[in-house]
Amino acid sequence: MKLLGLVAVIITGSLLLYASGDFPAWGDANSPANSNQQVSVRYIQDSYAKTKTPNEVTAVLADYRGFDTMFETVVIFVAGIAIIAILSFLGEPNKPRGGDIEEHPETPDLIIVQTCKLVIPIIQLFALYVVAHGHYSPGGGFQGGVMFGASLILWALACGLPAALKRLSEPRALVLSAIGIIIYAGWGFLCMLLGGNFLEYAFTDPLLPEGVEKAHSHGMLIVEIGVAFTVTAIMFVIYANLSSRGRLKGGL
Amino acid sequence: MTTVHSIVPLLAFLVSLVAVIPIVLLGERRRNAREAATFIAGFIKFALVASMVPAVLAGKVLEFSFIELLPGVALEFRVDGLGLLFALVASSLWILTSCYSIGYMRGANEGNQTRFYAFFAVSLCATLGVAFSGNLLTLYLFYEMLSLATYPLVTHHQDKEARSGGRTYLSYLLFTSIAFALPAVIFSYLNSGGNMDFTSGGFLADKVGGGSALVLLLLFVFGFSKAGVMPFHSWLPNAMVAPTPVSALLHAVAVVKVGVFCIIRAFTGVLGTDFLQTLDVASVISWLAAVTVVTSSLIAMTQDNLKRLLAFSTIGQLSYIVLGVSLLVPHAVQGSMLHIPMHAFGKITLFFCAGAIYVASGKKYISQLDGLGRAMPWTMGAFAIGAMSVIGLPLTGGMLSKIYMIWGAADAQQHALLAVYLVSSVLNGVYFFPIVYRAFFRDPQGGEVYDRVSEAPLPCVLPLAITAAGSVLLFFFPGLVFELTSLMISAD
Amino acid sequence: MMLDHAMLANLIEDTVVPKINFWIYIILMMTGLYAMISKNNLIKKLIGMSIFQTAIILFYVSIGVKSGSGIPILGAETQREFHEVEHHNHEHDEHPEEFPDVYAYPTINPDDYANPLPHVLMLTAIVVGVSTLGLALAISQKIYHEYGSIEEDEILAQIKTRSDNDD
Amino acid sequence: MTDQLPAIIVLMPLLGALLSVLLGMFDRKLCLPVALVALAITASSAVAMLANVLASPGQSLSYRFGGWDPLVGIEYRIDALSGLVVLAITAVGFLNAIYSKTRVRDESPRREHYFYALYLLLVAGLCGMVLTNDAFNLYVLLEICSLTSYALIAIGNRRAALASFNYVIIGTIGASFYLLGVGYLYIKTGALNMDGIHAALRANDIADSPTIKVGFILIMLGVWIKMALFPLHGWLSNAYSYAPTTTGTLMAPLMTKVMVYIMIRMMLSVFGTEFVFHEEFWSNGVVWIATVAIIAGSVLALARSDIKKMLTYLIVAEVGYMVGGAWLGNHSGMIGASYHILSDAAMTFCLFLAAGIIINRTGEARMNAFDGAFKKYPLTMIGFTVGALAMIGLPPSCGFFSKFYLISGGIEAGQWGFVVALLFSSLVNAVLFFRIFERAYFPKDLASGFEFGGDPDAKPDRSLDQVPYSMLVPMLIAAASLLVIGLANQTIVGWLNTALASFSLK
Repeated sequence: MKLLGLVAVIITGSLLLYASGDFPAWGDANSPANSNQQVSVRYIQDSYAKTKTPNEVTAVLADYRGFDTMFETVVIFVAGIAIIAILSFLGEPNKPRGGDIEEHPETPDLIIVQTCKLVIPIIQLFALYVVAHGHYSPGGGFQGGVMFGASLILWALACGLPAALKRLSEPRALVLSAIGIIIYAGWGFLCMLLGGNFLEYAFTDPLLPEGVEKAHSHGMLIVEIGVAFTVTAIMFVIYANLSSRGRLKGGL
Repeated sequence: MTTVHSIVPLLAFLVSLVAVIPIVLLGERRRNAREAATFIAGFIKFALVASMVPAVLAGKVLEFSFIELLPGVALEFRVDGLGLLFALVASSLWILTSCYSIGYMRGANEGNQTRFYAFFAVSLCATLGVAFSGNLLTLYLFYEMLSLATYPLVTHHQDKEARSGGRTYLSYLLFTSIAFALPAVIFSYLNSGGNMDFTSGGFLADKVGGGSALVLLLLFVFGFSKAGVMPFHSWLPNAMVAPTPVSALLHAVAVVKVGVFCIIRAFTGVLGTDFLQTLDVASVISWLAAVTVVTSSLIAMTQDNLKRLLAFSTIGQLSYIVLGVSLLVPHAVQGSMLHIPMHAFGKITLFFCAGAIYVASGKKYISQLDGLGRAMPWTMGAFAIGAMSVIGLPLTGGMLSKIYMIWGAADAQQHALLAVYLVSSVLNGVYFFPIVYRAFFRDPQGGEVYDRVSEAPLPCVLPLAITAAGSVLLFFFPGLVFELTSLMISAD
Repeated sequence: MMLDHAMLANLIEDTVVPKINFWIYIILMMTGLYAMISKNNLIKKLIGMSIFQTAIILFYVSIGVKSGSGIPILGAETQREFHEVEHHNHEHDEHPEEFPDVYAYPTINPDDYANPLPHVLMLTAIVVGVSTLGLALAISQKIYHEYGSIEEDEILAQIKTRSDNDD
Repeated sequence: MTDQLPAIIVLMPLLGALLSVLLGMFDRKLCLPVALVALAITASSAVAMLANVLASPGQSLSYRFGGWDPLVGIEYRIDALSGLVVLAITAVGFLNAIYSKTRVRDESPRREHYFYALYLLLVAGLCGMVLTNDAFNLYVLLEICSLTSYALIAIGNRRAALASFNYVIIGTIGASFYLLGVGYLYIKTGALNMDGIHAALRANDIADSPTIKVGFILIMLGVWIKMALFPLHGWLSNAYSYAPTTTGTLMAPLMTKVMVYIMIRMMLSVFGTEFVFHEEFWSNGVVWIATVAIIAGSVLALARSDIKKMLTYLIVAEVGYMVGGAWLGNHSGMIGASYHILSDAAMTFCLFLAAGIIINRTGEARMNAFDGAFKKYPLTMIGFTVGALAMIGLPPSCGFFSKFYLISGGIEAGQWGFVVALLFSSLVNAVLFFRIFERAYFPKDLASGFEFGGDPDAKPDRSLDQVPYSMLVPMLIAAASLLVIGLANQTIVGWLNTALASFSLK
């Protein structure tokens, strides 16, 4: 196996090195990728005029290539349900999962709990800001969602998994994640119903009458919120399942 | 020659396929009704085939094509003289074999009779498909269908012997058809510019060189190994594990004749005899066939199992046909075509007799037959007639075809091959006459007395008497057969 | 010798330095690939997988770099210019007599902003990487549950003895 | 609404997956109906879309997500080939969902809603991969398919976990190579839309640059890993044979075939024939690899006594057919490869369904499951026989015609090794399947045999093979489709011709 690995590495590596001699230098503004008038430059020059979103990354992510991003959210969702499907009932297919919290974990440390109680609201508030302000500064649904999920994970770390699951149980988390995708795909579907193509936000102008460009901006905000829902819920689900081998009790 | 669009070929083809449904539904519990269904289908089929005779004799070609399978190649039925002749033989003998099967299968108390009749019908359907196919692809399709449909028949007993026999049977037939015939089909298609329709001059005529033509011929002759040209012959003796009606109809008539029929088509319809004559490559095939003729006759002489002897005899007779057609001269080709019905009637008689002997006395070996002629005079009499026909003696149809083939060999200035015909006829006599002699003129071995043994049941004896009579009648009234084959020759 | 050193330095300067990003991604990627193929421990394989995927992310992101450019978010100044033009054009639509001209939007110099597309693509790749890793960890937990080990050779030995017993 | 069909085809399974998870929390019996409705809508949309494409021959439909220009947005592009492949995917997905009714309940109890959600997302991902015209979107959908299939395999029996883990590792390498290859194209062209890349390749005249060449190699390697081209096939056999029954029956017919489609798409639409077949040395080399794959797959299949494993090695051989056909570089070969995508999907589907029934009924995974099967399971064996004969390549099944085109292409290109390999694999398949037929036809104990001459009224219990209709009917439909695809091959090839006409193939 070691030899095979070495051979594969040498062959691939030399192939890649061979090609990299042909690459444009680092930071070359005139490389084809950076100077393609039809793609890259167009994003930079047009996106604000067309979507009223200063953050070009958000504009490309949620609007130009919004369809990709929807499936990105679906990837997260898949990971969540896949992990549950694999780990649930592992070895004990007939017992109910979680729920029966017979075991009483040690009482959590007072200082830790109180600190978490102080910190978590701030984390969550900042997470909401990151989601909402993704149009103007680095951020967006994924980043905000991960932060929000992290706050829940922090609570689980501090007080034990059951305590965190009381706040957000696994079924509710799944519903939340599904709602996130439904918001995203539903907004795209609404565009279809209003006569456009899927995710063609311009057609939602009648609902939010502030101009076609603003409709793009609003559409992006809505789908980012959907993304945040899904990411929050699934991050927590992944943690809950992996840390307890699918039993949803005990945990780390 | 005019082409007429007609649905009759399709109907004739479908009859036996449709008959499978009532056969399976009626099943073992209503076996009389089941066999009645077989009979009805047989008669309808024969009537449909026969109804095409006047039109074909009038110089018409009946055609029916439906789905286009490849560009320019449809699933196509096309009835010409040769195809009709073959179809007539197969469908008429199916009726007789059905009758014989009833006697044999019930007499020998065989199991799974419903399956037997069902697959028999399917096999006949495939045989007619081959006979009527209008292009090479359709021919190949039904050729493969026949291989598969006959497998359950060959292995009918489902015992160890049947399994190994069936294995040899299918592996030979499928191997050769996929490894040799399929490339030949594709090669023909590519070289003909997207056409596979059999034409009287051959659709590949003037389109390939001598080397390619020879390779194609070899691929066809070995690929259609149902014709049993050595070295791909040993499936046939192995297939004799089948119940005798199967051996009779399929391995004396349908399956093996499909093999030679395909080879005749390859010579006449694909490459064209005229074109081959300009190339001077067919003699390779002639010699292959000649070797098979002589070798198989010599092997037959050493056999004690009656059915195996008949199998080797069949291999030799099939190669007569291949040899005849590879001579490329009109008389020889016509002789080959004539030999299909002539040999069919003779050989099926012999098989029927072998089966009747087995049903009546349980005997399988030649050495046991001493004095049996006195107990079973009808059977052994028919056997004698069948043997005469296969040898090619006067008063039987076999003589006519053999004379044509010999005439052709003389035409073609192939004196060595002419000698092969003559020598092998002598050899045929050498292995057939002792049997007849034993049966009629020797006393039963070890003082065995045939007081319990009498003729086989009537359904067995009647068909063999009819086929024996047929062999004789073909000698006296060969008109129809001649006319149908002449159509093919004059068309050239 | 001095000359050789100079040549070597030149060589490095010419080939390696301008493409240092590509060299690093290749080294990282090959490290990951080697670990994925050769390591016996399943978790080590997964660590290799993460390195492997991260190397590709590095590669993509470094495509979009332009020397001298900033992050791809329009500055407040540019936004205001846009707004002014828009405001003016809006007035033009309402009162064409008073505002006869239609202003064009200011042209953005593409060299001022990094290429946004690789960032977008890599956001997706990161998400995929996280999901794959999570799923793979779940699968390795199942493997541990079934075999009591995460060493590949031990698991294979177990499978072998079990299937021997089956036969 | 008809112009929205491409989006609906991908969105319906997605919606179904969400509903399956949500409703499954209340009543898991609702999952299957939801899945069936979603897949039925998808399949009928696929039919309607194909009809739309065929209505304007020679033109492809374009669907722009978000209404953006294809170069900056994401575009779906549908021609006759992708329309047909999508139809095959959705039809297999729908039939297999019916088949899964009892299987999922028994094999993955209390997880049906997750199973169906993953199942539907896999179908959505496969459809999307075929439809998309964006190289990066293809990667995202490829990962959707990968993740769902890792999970669908991993919820199988205890051996499945390790098989799935290996698949994760190998699959990630494959997908990452693809991603890297796309990056190489992007660095030189700055575009992600397939047509955009192609146009930039031609306009900038950079086809000879090492980057593009290596990018091509990386993409091909990635795709080959994913389609299990020999010698990159190691993961396939265990993954498919230890997976739950209905996972195997969904993935075996579709995954490799879709990857072949992607390969053809990359070769024709992105790089273009002049680039791909420029160096005869390399394209011949690939044909030789395919030749080896065919022979190796056949021989390996012959050596297996486990039914499912045997079938999975046949897939390896069939992949060789398609890769070889596509790389022959002529029109017949390409037609053969693309027609074989459809016919092989149908054949593999039929065989896996029938084998699944037999394994399920007998509880045996090895060949002896087939002992006496003709008598015990006549209808199942009819389906299996049809599938096997198609695999061998007997007319008029679809297997014959795809082989016909491939062999024609091989002869035209003078690739005799490939032609011989095709014939050889036909023969091996014949041996392989007749070994099974023999078992199925002859009684287990040859000495005693079946009870002959016994009471003719004592019929075996033939309540349709004692198999639920939900398994039997899809299998028989699949078997019938083999003949339909075969007999209608002229029509299908005609459609494929319109799709391939725009690419300059010899």
